[in-house]
Amino acid sequence: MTVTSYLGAIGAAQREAMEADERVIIIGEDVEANVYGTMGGGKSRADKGDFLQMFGANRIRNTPISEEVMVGAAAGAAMTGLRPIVDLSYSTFLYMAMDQFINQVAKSRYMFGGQASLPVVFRSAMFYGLSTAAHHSDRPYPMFMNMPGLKIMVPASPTDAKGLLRSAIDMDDPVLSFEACLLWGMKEDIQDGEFRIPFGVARTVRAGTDVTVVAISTAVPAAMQAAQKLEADGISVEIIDPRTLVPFHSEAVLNSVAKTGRLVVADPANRTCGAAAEISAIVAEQAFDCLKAPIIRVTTPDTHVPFSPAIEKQLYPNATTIADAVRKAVATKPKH
Amino acid sequence: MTVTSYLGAIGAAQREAMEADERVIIIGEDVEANVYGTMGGGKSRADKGDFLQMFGANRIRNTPISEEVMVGAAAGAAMTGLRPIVDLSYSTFLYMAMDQFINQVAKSRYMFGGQASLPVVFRSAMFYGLSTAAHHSDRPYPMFMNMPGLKIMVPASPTDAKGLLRSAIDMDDPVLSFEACLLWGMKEDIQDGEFRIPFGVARTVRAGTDVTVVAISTAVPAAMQAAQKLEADGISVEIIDPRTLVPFHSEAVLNSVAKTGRLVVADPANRTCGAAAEISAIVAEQAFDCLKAPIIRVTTPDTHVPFSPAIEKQLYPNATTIADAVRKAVATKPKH
Amino acid sequence: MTLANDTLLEMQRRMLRIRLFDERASKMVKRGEIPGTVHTSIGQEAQVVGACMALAEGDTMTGNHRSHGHPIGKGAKLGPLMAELVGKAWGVCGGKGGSMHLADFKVGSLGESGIVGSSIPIATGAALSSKVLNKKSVSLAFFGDGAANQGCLYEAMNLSSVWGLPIVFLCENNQYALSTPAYTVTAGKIADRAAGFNMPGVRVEDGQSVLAVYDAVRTAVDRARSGKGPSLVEVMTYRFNEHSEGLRLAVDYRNAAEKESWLKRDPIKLFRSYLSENGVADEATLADIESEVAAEIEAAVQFADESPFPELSVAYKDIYTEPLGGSQ
Amino acid sequence: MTLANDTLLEMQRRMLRIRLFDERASKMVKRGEIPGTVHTSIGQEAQVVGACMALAEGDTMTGNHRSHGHPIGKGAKLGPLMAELVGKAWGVCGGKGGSMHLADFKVGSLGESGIVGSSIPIATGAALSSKVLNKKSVSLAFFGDGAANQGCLYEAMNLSSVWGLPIVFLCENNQYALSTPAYTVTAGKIADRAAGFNMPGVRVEDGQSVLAVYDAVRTAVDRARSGKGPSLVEVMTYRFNEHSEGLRLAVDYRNAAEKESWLKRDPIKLFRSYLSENGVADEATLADIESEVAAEIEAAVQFADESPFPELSVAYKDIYTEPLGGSQ
Ligand SMILES: Cc1ncc(C[n+]2csc(CCOP(=O)(O)OP(=O)(O)O)c2C)c(N)n1
Ligand SMILES: Cc1ncc(C[n+]2csc(CCOP(=O)(O)OP(=O)(O)O)c2C)c(N)n1
Ligand SMILES: [Mg+2]
Ligand SMILES: [Mg+2]
Repeated sequence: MTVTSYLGAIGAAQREAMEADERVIIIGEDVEANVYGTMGGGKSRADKGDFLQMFGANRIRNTPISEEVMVGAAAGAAMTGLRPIVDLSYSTFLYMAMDQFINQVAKSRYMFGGQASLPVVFRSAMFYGLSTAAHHSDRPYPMFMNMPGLKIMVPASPTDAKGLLRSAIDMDDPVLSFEACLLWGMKEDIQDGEFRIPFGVARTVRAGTDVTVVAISTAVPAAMQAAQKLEADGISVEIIDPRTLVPFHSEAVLNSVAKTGRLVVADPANRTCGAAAEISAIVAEQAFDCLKAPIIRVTTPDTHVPFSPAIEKQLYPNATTIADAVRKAVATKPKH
Repeated sequence: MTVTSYLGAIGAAQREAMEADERVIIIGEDVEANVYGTMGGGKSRADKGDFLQMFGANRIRNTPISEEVMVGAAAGAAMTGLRPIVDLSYSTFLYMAMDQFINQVAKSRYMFGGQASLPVVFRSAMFYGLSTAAHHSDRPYPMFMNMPGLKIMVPASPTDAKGLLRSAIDMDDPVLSFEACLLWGMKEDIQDGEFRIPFGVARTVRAGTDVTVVAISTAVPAAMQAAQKLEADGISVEIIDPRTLVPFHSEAVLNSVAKTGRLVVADPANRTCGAAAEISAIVAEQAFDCLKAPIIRVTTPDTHVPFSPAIEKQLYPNATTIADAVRKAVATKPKH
Repeated sequence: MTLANDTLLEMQRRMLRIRLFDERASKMVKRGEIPGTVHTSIGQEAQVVGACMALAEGDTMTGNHRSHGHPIGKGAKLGPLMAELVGKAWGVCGGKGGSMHLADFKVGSLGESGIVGSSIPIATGAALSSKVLNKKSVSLAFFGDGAANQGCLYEAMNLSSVWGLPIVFLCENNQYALSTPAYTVTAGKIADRAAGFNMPGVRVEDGQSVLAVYDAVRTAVDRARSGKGPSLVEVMTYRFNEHSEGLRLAVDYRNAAEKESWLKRDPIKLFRSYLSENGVADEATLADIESEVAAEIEAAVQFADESPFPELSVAYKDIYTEPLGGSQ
Repeated sequence: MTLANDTLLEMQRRMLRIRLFDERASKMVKRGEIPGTVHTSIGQEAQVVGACMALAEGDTMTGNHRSHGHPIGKGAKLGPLMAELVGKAWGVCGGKGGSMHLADFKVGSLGESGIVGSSIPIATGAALSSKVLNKKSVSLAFFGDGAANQGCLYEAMNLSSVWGLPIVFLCENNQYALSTPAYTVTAGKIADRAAGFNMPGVRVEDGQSVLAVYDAVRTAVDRARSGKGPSLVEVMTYRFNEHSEGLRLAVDYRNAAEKESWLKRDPIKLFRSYLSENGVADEATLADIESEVAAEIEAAVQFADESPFPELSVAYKDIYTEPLGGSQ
């Protein structure tokens, strides 16, 4: 076990995958200079672990600022023998390439009757809570969840970041990895060497009996904080981190709700048609009989992200808003 | 009252708006030649009602195939005094301009503290059920619902098509109009002359007492058919057409569910994070106490649209699948 | 370039395949046998075949909504293409792509795109694979004059140029994008845009000559294969049919005189004359090819007829490598 | 072009405003007084001001993440800009835009864009308005060498060209996009790309000279205003600071010699010499301007200090013209 940061875990997964398979390449803006810190080791090019030094310019490809062709070319390369990892830096730049994501990346295998295989990973960082305003602060995974053909990971810990990313790189389906900047510095002891965490298997972050909290990305640590507070009040919270949104481990959620009868979904994305809406709908359809209280969504409201820290931070789900929702859920007396 | 088709209603709303306000212009691919039939009257340029004849090339602007700049330029034009209507033909071409929709159209008013006003309408046709396969068959409104700043209309009748579109053109907010090709030929008697239908006001298409069906776009006529069948079996269905998804008239749905206790949502979009998920989540949160049965979503499954008619048509919500869902909802015995 | 007689005859054969395939498809649309939208390459066969024949086995290409000619030009089997058009299980895409979205990976056809311009980045990616893996293969992107106004083309040209990718950008300038005359929406000459991206740009004025197209594309392909990077080739041509089969527009955007003058420049007739005048083939040989191709088309139709329709379960297949677990 | 002395002095004044504003912003970042990311235009003042001064009142423009210089160059008040940088209610965008997204519609600044390239279509739309409504105004799009590889630029150039829109595409070529040297990701010369879109393309080699920039842009603006359509102007310049304030990269991608040689070509010092050598202003006048601008900056900071922070309710305002009804 080694203490590793979320960012370090991403770097490690990429490095190990590149070492294991020559077909893995990285393309992205400013990847050579390791601007975002996931392209290798140290502070200087000479340091051990710098990707450009290790893998060379043929496999570490600095691109022009041309997201549309970056994404499409990665898809075309994946269809013809490479296994690209595309670093799109901020998740809000993905829209530039939306046509490629939807009409090419997501649909090609299907539309061509299985002829195309797309082993490609698109990584991007969700920069919310950092005063970067609406053009940079984004949590766009719900839009992509609405489009079949894409797998989606939202790791909330260093272990998950490393294990899921490695699975993603090894997989023959296109994967979008949404990494939360607010977690970049999070550290924990993680398993040494290569390991993989399967897609579609949720993690029970904390067992509990009174309320199920499904928490996504940064909402996971916030839910943990909330659960600790609530424990003091005698409320036992079970926290489930789905880890991947597509595929989504609905059984894990349904089983938990079967036990607790109450559900709060904490999701930093926008509210309308968000991941929380989907999870709520699954439960309202498939576990209705177990429900003792309304399903409460704790999401970012349907606003853009304002620049001023005076008004930004309150918008996202946090320990207080999650705890309030849990208290509300518990306060509801079951009708039956 | 005049018998008017859905397509004719769209044309009429555009014509009346252009006559009323010089600042209204139309830009789009092949609008000069009236390829999609909403740019005026007859079969030949000489016919009365041809938009190019009536309004001239300064206001009817044929564009290159460049969706990104079309959408962005319309936004910029709207910010500086015009009131453009952009005809994007098929809704699946919107992704080409996704960055402009999200980062410019939706966010500019907010990010610039209210300085920007964007009176602009983006029209597109959803071509599903017509064997045009995954690149042309689309129902993308849920993605746009996830992004605040855009208003969204999904008219299911000629009257609504005309009235909502006219409201959209008159409005100072950006509107996306998703028009269903399968409804193009639908005809009904509609009010003569100019009229407007407000956004955010649902239409109770049919009153009923046992089950509420919220139906979107083509699901409205399908739900009507289902309701007629079900009536014979003694099941009384209330059908609500939200008409606009943003704003969404949640009170109308909540009030109906308060009465019926049962909800089926029929939505031709993809399932995950679709409009149906949102509607289900609103009700599961705000009308939980009224619910006597699980909320059932009838949606297109999370597939792309296959070309072959042998396997396409079954995928969308239809009278049978809606009726089945209603029967299932009614069959559930309330626990309390 | 001097080509072997076999190659010349193969050109004629492939042009004929496209012509007869598309003529048949057009008829089938009229009879209601093909659902959806069909765009034919009739009139543009020289441009398609000249380009495809300049490619080698192992080379890759992408195309657009005018989708039949490209795979046929690259040597795809006709039966699975025809079966695809009618939405049958034996279709090259299992009935899930249809006329606008053919693909035949066996011959390097990586997919046609119903979204105008959208497959250009895909072709660029195939060229990237070739370069990174040192495959020596070349990639070619077919797109129309209309598509030449999509921004992704210029992103692709720039990227290919700075990375020295083995790719040819092949603009099929048939002078119209649906109802829109190219000159009304296209600033300057498309071929001239190459210079700004540091690559050769040529225009083949006689795009009805399969040899003229072949020569220009072959030069670009050779350049790409030898590691010298991308080129842009613009081919002037004309579609003989309406934008799509059965489409009827209120406005006649192409005048009769123009149409007539182009109809006279039928690429297949022109090349037939060339072949006989230059002693490449006598009348009997040419007639044989014609009847062989006609028979191939019949066989393709029969193949399509015999094919079953896909099972409904197929609609849920190939979204991912394997079915998703969970609720999906 | 010969300019009045007042105009020349105004140029120097505006360049100084940008310099001192950005120097102050840089300090404030270090002190933790400005949240988020700040990109300065220090070193590029001639390019910014030369372009802005070539525009007239009523003209419009859009910009990018390097966002302060443009509105300042166009004459925006400094107080609301500074208040915006610190996220205050009196900020020009009410505290909702911040450093990367300034806009001041009063002076025709329609908004800077944190998304590289994304505001180019907006500027194109403003030019369309001008044309359709016969406003005679000109629109200018500022973007970097990095942005010049975004496809939407070429869509915008093509559309403006065929529609004859009054727009100037102004590429600020500071030779780097973040850590990426332009020559490694840019095929050919950016200015040369104009020809393929049937418009003039010029490169201002001495982008540190405010007059050289002014001349080139003025020519383009006059052309646009007289109905002759768009132009592309590429200006060679250099940013003196790191890509963004506080950014520290593992790799030193710009070598010391290069940096030093550019630092010697400080546009403000150069123009100061020009002004005194050509007798436009004596030392006292120049010093006065300098202290006036310094005082303006102090006043701007004070304005920002005095401003309250926005109320939380502001986060929910201006998503639409009025609050949505329903559940939202
Ligand atoms: C992104 C996109 N925009 C618009 C369309 C609608 N459309 C289909 S084909 C076509 C014209 C294409 O013209 P061109 O590229 O010249 O090809 P051609 O049909 O002439 O072969 C248009 C506008 C589309 N399919 N995709
Ligand atoms: C679409 C998009 N891609 C990437 C980025 C990240 N990014 C911000 S500034 C920048 C470099 C821009 O370079 P250039 O256009 O030359 O402007 P400069 O910073 O040199 O003024 C990059 C890559 C972004 N903001 N938007
Ligand atoms: Mg064409
Ligand atoms: Mg730059």
